[in-house]
Amino acid sequence: MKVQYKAKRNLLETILQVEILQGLALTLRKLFSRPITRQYPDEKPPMYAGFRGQHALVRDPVTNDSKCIGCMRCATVCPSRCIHIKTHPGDSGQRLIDQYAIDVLRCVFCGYCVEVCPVGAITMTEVFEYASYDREAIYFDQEILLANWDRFLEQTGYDDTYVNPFWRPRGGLESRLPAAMRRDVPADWTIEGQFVGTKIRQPPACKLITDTEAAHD
Amino acid sequence: MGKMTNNLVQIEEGIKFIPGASAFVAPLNKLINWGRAGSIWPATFGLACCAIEMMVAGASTNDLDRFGIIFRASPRQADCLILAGTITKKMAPIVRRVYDQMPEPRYVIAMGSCACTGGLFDTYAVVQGADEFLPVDVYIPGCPPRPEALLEGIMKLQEKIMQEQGRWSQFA
Amino acid sequence: MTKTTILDVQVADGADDKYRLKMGPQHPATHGVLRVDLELDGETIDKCDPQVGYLHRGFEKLAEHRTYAQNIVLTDRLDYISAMANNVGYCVAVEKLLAIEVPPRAQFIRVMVCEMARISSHLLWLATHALDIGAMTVFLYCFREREVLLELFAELCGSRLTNTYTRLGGVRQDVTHSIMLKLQRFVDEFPGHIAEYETLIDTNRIWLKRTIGIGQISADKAVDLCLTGPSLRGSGVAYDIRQHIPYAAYNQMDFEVPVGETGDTYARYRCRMEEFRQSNTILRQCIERMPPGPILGKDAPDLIMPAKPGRKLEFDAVAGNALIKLIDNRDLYMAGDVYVATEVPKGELGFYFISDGMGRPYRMHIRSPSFLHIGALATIGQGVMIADLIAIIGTLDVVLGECDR
Amino acid sequence: MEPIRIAAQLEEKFPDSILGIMEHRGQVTTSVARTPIVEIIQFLKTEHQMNHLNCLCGVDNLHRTAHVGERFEVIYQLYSIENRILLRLKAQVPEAEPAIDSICGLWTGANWLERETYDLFGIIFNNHPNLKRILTPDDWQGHPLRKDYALKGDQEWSGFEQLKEKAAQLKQFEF
Repeated sequence: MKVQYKAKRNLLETILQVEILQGLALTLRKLFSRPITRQYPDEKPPMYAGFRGQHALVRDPVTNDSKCIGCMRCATVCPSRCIHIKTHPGDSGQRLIDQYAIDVLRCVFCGYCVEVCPVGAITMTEVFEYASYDREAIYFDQEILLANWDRFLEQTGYDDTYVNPFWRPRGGLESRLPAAMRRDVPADWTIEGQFVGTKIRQPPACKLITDTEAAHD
Repeated sequence: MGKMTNNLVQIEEGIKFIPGASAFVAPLNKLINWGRAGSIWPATFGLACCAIEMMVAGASTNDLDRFGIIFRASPRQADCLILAGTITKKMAPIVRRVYDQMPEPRYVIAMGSCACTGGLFDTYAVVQGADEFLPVDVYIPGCPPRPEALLEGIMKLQEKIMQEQGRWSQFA
Repeated sequence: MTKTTILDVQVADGADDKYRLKMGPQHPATHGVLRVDLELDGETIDKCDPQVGYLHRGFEKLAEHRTYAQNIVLTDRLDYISAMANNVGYCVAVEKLLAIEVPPRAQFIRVMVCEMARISSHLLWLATHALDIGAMTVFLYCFREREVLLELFAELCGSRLTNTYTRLGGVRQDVTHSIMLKLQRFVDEFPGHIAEYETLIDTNRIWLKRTIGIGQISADKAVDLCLTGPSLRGSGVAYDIRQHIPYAAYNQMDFEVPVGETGDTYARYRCRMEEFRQSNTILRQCIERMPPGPILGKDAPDLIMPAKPGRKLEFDAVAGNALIKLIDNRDLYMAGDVYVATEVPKGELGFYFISDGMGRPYRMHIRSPSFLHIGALATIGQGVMIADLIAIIGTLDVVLGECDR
Repeated sequence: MEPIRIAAQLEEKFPDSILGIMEHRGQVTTSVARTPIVEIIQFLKTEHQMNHLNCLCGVDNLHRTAHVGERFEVIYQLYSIENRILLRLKAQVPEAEPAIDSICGLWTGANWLERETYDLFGIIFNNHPNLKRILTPDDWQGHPLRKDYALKGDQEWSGFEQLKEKAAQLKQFEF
């Protein structure tokens, strides 16, 4: 396909500077449309379920501790090698966690750790505002990670069965999911009904539509 | 005179307003800090991926001009260096030179994992953290951080500037 | 000759009366950390010598130390303006190497995100190119539309810029109804926005003066310089990998490849503007014809490779971190090499893999379009005026992350 | 024409220099000796319209098991835009004398690709107009993509050492 060019200006258009007037008319029109700027500190951006933000360790309501079983899958899959886990063998052969730390400043927020966790112990919350004055403050150990989770629940009001729907892939094969995230798929399961499930939170009502309305006014 | 002081209206801690005279009374420290925090001029210095989010922060949706932040192309006119992206060893001397060209007082924001620690790139060519050769004031995590996270980091920097004591450039 | 050491000032031994100018790396118009050493005769460029490597991060070396799945994360940071297209390009290449099937729905989703990435990349190109030439308004308008696409990416995969969306054998997440609705809305409105940009610059006499006849490359010369993508097509060579060697579901899409004639900056600009429209058509077709079905193939490898059934991971506790011993087993995959190219917004992004059977690539070479485009700048930039060099750099559409790797 | 038949034709034309023809996943690789590489590529470019140089890169075969041939290889990916054919050439480059003829005369674009290969592998391209380092600084030690080069590098680059020294000095003045 040959690229089409617009016709050359004729003499009248050249003298009257028609194309510049057209451009100015366009920008003048925009003067009366709604601004699309978000007043950030007062107005938060729309967040979607599954945003890859601050890390948190899910607090198990039964044991009041992390659900982590020390399988090292997250530390292994991490492309930037920022998860540091130390374990020791327990009495009945299970691994007990001595240390679970994430060097968040090295993390690249790919979400692989959450994706491979077989028990849904680690998650990524929708928090992204945690800039700091020193490097050490953004080195999350187990306490901070659990506290992140508590704070996130407090802010959003989800209950502790929250499993971020993003980490449960939509439309994927159920058998490929970690056991804690599987559920029985009804026969009439469709793409539309993908968030249905007892442990799965409904995604929050989308806000972007109104924003784009403002954008395209 | 004494009557006058009674009429001052305190609008913030240490800053008072004289009604009817459109004048403020404040410690010089506070005033300078207030001026500085309200007009951070970062140098346009995009390094890698984070620079794109920095541009987004400066564009229509998150208008950085609201904070009095105007990108300056010359480091001589800037007082804040946003390290947006991976700093490689080849680039590090140039980053330092840009920093050295900036007038005092100057601030450094390390934006994103790569600038903070080297991030994913633990290789032969990448500096493992901008603080190896620069004094960094604010670290912003994220890869890249959302534009709003950059704004939050800048607000953190503003808070830090407001806390400063006696940093009055070469006149002090 | 000039001698430059890193920390000292440069010393010229002024044997001739050439003016030497080092443009960059800290320069707003060089799109990143590109440095161009210029030798000027008045305002005309006698010699143009681009210097790259200021963003060389060791991608290819690092890729040899990470598994195939982990390297998807690396590809995001290649051309960070269109990370989705890189993801797709990488996965298409690895799937060819490891012979993994991809279900049709995933193929369609890949085409969809590729075209979204193309639009967002071209929008950024148009914004910065216009800003370089002096049109500020287009910058603000382009970022307005780009934001819609980035938020769609965020809704789709959780991250705006570095998506890590595709997986070997499919994609990570299925598209939801809400994403489709928003995309439909975007597709409906976008032609109107293209018309807006064109009203502003297409016939503007300043724009025409700064683009027509600038940086002219003939078709033979463009092939000789190994240009690809819109930069090549602006010169009249209809080489588009989406039609030549279709990948994903491009063979089921109905679209045309815009080709310019004159090979100057304006022709390349027109090519990209037409590509906006074509991408929009492809997006519309994707929305209309998205097939149902799974998004991940049955034999797709797990994130933690190797994923042969019945195989347990072995750990080696070195400093608290786990190492997979199994990755170094050499019977995982077939040894061999493949080269697969995909059409990313900048041009031809090729991945050349050598596998020797391990879970990691033995060698991964990235053929990035920007590297060759900047290399071509030495030839194109010769004899032009210094102000036009900015227009040429802009229109070649280079990204330094991809160039230096 | 099929790529495999082009490779066969190459073998007829250059019987001594074609070391082997392989096919993997439908892509044909021809292993060639390094001496007549310019003639071979010239032949492909003129006779078979292989006018597009897709990529040119090096490989270090040091750790590769079951590999016969020299330590280094230079890979040429040629593509014919008219005929839509991809062909790959592998030129053997010995470790003792890592040098091969440059193809800058055939494609101007090959200039930078060869510089990159020189930079990362230390393979010297004869008759190259401007063979110097491109991605790493000029005074960098070693060639990073060789397999005996550590991921973190063998030694710190001198320029960065200087910079850290300078930064440490200036830090005393809170500068």
